[in-house]
Amino acid sequence: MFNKVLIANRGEIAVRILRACRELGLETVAVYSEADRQALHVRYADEAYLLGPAPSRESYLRGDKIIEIAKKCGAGAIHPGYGFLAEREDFAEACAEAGIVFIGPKPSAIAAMGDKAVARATVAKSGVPVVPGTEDVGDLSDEELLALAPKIGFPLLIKATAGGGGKGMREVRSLEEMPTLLQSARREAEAAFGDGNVYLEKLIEGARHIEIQILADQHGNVIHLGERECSLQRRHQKLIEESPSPFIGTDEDLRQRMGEVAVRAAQAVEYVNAGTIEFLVDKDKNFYFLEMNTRLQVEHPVTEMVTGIDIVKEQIRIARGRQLSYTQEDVSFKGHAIECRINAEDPFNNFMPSTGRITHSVLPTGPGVRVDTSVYPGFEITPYYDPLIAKLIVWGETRGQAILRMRRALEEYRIVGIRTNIPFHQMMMDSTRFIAGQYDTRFVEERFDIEKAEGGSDEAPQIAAIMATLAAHQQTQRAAHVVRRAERDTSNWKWLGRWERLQR
Amino acid sequence: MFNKVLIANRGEIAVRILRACRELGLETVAVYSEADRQALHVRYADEAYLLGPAPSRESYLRGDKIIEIAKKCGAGAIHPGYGFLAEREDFAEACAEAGIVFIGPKPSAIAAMGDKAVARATVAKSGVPVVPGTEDVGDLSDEELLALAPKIGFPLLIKATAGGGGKGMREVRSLEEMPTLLQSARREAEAAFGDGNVYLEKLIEGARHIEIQILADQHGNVIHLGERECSLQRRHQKLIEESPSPFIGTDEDLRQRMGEVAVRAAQAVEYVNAGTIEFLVDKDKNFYFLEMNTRLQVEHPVTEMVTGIDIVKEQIRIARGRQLSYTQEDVSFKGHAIECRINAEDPFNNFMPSTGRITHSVLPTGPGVRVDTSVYPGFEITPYYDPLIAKLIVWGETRGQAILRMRRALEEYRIVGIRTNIPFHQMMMDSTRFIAGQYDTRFVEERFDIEKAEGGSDEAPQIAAIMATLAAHQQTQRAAHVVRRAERDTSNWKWLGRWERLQR
Amino acid sequence: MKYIATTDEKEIGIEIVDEHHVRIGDRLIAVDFVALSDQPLYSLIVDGKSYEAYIYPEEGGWQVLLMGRLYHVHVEDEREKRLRAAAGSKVAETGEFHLKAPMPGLVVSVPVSEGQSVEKGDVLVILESMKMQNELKSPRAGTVSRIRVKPGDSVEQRQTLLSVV
Amino acid sequence: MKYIATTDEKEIGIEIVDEHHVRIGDRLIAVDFVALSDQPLYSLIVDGKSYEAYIYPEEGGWQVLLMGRLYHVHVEDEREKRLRAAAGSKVAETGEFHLKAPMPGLVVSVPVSEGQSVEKGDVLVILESMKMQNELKSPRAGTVSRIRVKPGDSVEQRQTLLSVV
Repeated sequence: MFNKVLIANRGEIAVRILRACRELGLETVAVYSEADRQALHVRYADEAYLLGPAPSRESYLRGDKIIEIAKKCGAGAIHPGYGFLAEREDFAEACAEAGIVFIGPKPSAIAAMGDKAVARATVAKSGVPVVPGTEDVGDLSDEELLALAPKIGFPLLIKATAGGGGKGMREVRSLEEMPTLLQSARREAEAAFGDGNVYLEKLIEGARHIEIQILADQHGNVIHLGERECSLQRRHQKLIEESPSPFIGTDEDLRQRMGEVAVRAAQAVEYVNAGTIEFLVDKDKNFYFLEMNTRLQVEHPVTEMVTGIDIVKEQIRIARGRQLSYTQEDVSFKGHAIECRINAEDPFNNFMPSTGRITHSVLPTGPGVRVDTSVYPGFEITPYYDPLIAKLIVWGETRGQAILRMRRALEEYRIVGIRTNIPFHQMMMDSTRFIAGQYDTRFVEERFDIEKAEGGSDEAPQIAAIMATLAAHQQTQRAAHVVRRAERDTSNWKWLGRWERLQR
Repeated sequence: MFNKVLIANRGEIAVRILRACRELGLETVAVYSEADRQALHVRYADEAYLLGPAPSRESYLRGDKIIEIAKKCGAGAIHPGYGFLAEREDFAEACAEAGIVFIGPKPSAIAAMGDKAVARATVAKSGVPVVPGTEDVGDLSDEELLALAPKIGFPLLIKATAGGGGKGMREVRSLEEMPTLLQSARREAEAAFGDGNVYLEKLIEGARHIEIQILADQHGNVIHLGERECSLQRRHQKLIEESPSPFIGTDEDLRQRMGEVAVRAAQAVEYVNAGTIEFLVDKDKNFYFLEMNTRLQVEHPVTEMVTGIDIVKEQIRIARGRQLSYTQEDVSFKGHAIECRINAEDPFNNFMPSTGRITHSVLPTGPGVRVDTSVYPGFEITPYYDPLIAKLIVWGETRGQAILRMRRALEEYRIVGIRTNIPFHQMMMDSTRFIAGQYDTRFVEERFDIEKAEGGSDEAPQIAAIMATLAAHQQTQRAAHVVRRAERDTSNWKWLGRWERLQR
Repeated sequence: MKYIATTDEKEIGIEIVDEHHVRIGDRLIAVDFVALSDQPLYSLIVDGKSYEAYIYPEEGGWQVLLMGRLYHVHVEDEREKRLRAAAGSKVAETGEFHLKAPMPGLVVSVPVSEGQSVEKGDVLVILESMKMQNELKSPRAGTVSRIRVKPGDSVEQRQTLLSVV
Repeated sequence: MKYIATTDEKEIGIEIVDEHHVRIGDRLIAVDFVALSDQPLYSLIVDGKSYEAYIYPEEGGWQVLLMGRLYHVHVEDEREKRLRAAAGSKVAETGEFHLKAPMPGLVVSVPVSEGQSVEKGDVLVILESMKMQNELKSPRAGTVSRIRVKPGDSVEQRQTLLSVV
């Protein structure tokens, strides 16, 4: 039985896992790259070891080094979080060989589900419906894929077999554009997962992306914790998740059937620990297995909020060999939860990543609000890792209450020093289609225009004009006092910088 | 029906109420003193009006001015929060006369319960047990009190009839020391409530302070939301509250009886809105009515966490004339919640208040953690108001889980620029008596010594020595580089200040 | 001091009367404007209404992020406006455009070549940062000149990548 | 550089070897010590263990708030220690004590008079701040001198209220 856990990750998820360990009375070990010396996971852990330079390949993807550290410091288990090494069977295998518990499924289950093409074939055999696509097992060459594509029919999707999070994914409308897209998908997949292999899948239009959280212990018990609606995406990146799904709504029969199929899919690979079965659901409520994520999901908190179950603690208990704390009958749902992913990117500039030092921040707090974050004032956002800096999660008695609460939380949230997509989320919470629950996976790209979003106030432009004028006036006034005329020809930027320094 | 609410308060409770209004779709109006221009309640409200200079008497206690503002800006209701005008019947009366809804009980109920001596007499008549003391109604002079004291017996308590929060409270061990203590109690009561009247009550030793939250609508429905354990106090100021009470534990019969008596006490004054009945419970589980707080309590969140009921939203619904959203049967309890009051005071220096500018802060976040606060980096803590700057509330499936979670949350909490009592709470969470639930209202003063607290780590003194040495070394090194020798004779303080400025 | 603020192509005349008053048209308005925590984050109370915004300088004006919406405001005082009127033209739309890296990253590809004509919105450079590939587009039509980077290059924030004339 | 750190009356010899190493006794220890967010808040990783503390200068040393406990640490380098040893005495315990207001507030009462003898722990001044009455006590025995305030006075932080000789 282990009493010390190494967390092989960074960012908000490393902090999330640290908290679970600490609350279970376990000792914690952080690992970090040179860019993360001051990161919260390093600060909060009992022990912390340097992995190497900032790039992931030289740090957070160095499974060998991580296992070596675990052995040296006596950590009996490794939690991989999501991303990085979370779905690498070779890493899970190496942990087992080193006598370290991998907090996750067996290598064989990772392998079976990790190769998305193999996964489809496996679950299909147990009678789970799958989206039509390249069913064949194995690495397909560009030529093979180009030959198969017309049989599946366009539009279709190229997806990374090792993938997740939309990385290495491309939508193809015709055979002509396919070679170029194959190339870029492989390049992105290679960069993200160290594996450029891809497969094809029919694009189901107007589809909703709904997933089922499952938990499975080492004693053969498998339960599901209901669904999460994850259709709100941009460039195949989830942005907003909720539970329950407004599309499933009160259709308890559909919910139950999806849950049962999800449990069956997990059983097909003798799954152990927490996992997620992703489904595409079409307008007629047909649902298709998309893939299984054999790890903790970014969006797990919405399920925690409506079930009261701490998924990460349950993961650790499972890894310690315990029986599940809950039977399927114990699982009940209360209220509604929504998560907004707060990214360091500028929604007004094509969602361009934004880096820099966070100079100030005020978190939304109060009843029904949870923030999972790893940043704080003074922390530097670097270009090396993904742009997720916080998850804002709210709970409400009803979906309407949750939306109102999310609106007030977004309005309270302040981050200075970088740009974030908070305004995007604010517009989404004002959008009539979101409020009505009428959105599919293409909503953001096809129907949403940040320049023409609903809900802006009439008086705001005038208020903005007054504020800009007052700021301009202050700048002029102060500058006139403190800077000699001779220096007047420096740029606005420099001016402001100097003025700010004088203000301190 | 009102659609705009003026919040006649400041600090965390003003922010808490603002949030509830916003989540109900109501417009919000803040009022503020000159010291609070940058306070969060001013920033978050839709409208904000200046009341006057910093001292409460010239600002937050100016009921006349507040009503005038409400009328001018069209606020249909006023929420008083706690403290300030919350339990002033004349203010509630003035609101009614101005045609403004006072979100709280009727003036008659405030009057009946507000004068603590009258309250005791009133509830005693409906068969509610009270602590022996000065039962008589009316203002008693020092001479009368000194004559009555020996009949009640020592030790006894002097309490402010308009009181609450331990202000104007003094413990008396003998008749000799009583005149001096009467004087200081009256002075403090006068300063805090504008009313120097006091009464006497027998001191029940080894008592626990347990209170019942009630909700009552305008249609005669009264329910209770279970108990809060508030025995952990210092100088009669509550510091840690929890629900359920570890003393009541699984004694459902006692819980039910206290709940019923609380409902009866509320009904005795035809109570409407949220209120709290405070009881003293002795070692043999006899319980005595202590007083009724005819307002929202500081510690209401622990009840919200275990019942899932938003008390402030319910207050507003009641004030709008709605029926209670819940019957007594709907109220159920899940898990355990603990609140630590974070005060701007130095636990290592006799809990001396600490003022200054908060230069940095990192909040604890994540699952099961709620922070109700009104401060942020850059905000100035002034000496004008009470030292409560935040409430840290956690929920856990069990009391043990809640304590572990509170430990990790306290450990994560960082506030720089002022001193706080966070270390006190950390020691309390490590104290075996707290963990065992074996504490009464005198525990902190009589059995707890901050210099000899349990749970410190053995290696810590050496780590502290290393850190101080490294800090001293850095200071010397940097100073040597940047400051000329001639300036070397300035004090350490100035040195550090200068060095810090250079670091920016 | 009198200013002309332009936003959404509407001009508003705003006179700063004193520290606590502005005049718009013939309306004298009470304002209370403060910077919060020494940040480019401002609180404005105007006629009792409480607003908060991030205000950033940008080329030729200010960005104001208010209630989740971004406003571009051009502010000039009367003297500046008279000078500009006298010069008889708006700020020229032509001139060289320098594409600068909005963040540090790795150049993935440069799908244009020197001398090539581009339209507004054409992709000039693909830059990888934060594990995402970001398309940097041309803000206007023109001709590509002086490409200073090639695929595989690491670039710093604000480094000039190429120009459009 | 060699230092002697004293805490809880225990002396520890700590040698700063270089930026990333200290020596205690004959143990060479790897340390990584950084200030966080330019605050008096420090992270130390020592032998893989991660610690964080607030470090404040105080008269004659440093306060270190670490894991919820406050440590007073006196640090001196070897030269200082030799000088002090040569002078042949500890820092004198006598000398004038100036009672300073720990925060701004209102003087409620001054229960002592000039020339009066006081014991350690006797109340010298009652100061109201944050709605609480705070008793300011004498840190040692002595005689009250130069009372500079009277009940009703408003005082600033660090203002001297009276002295004890």
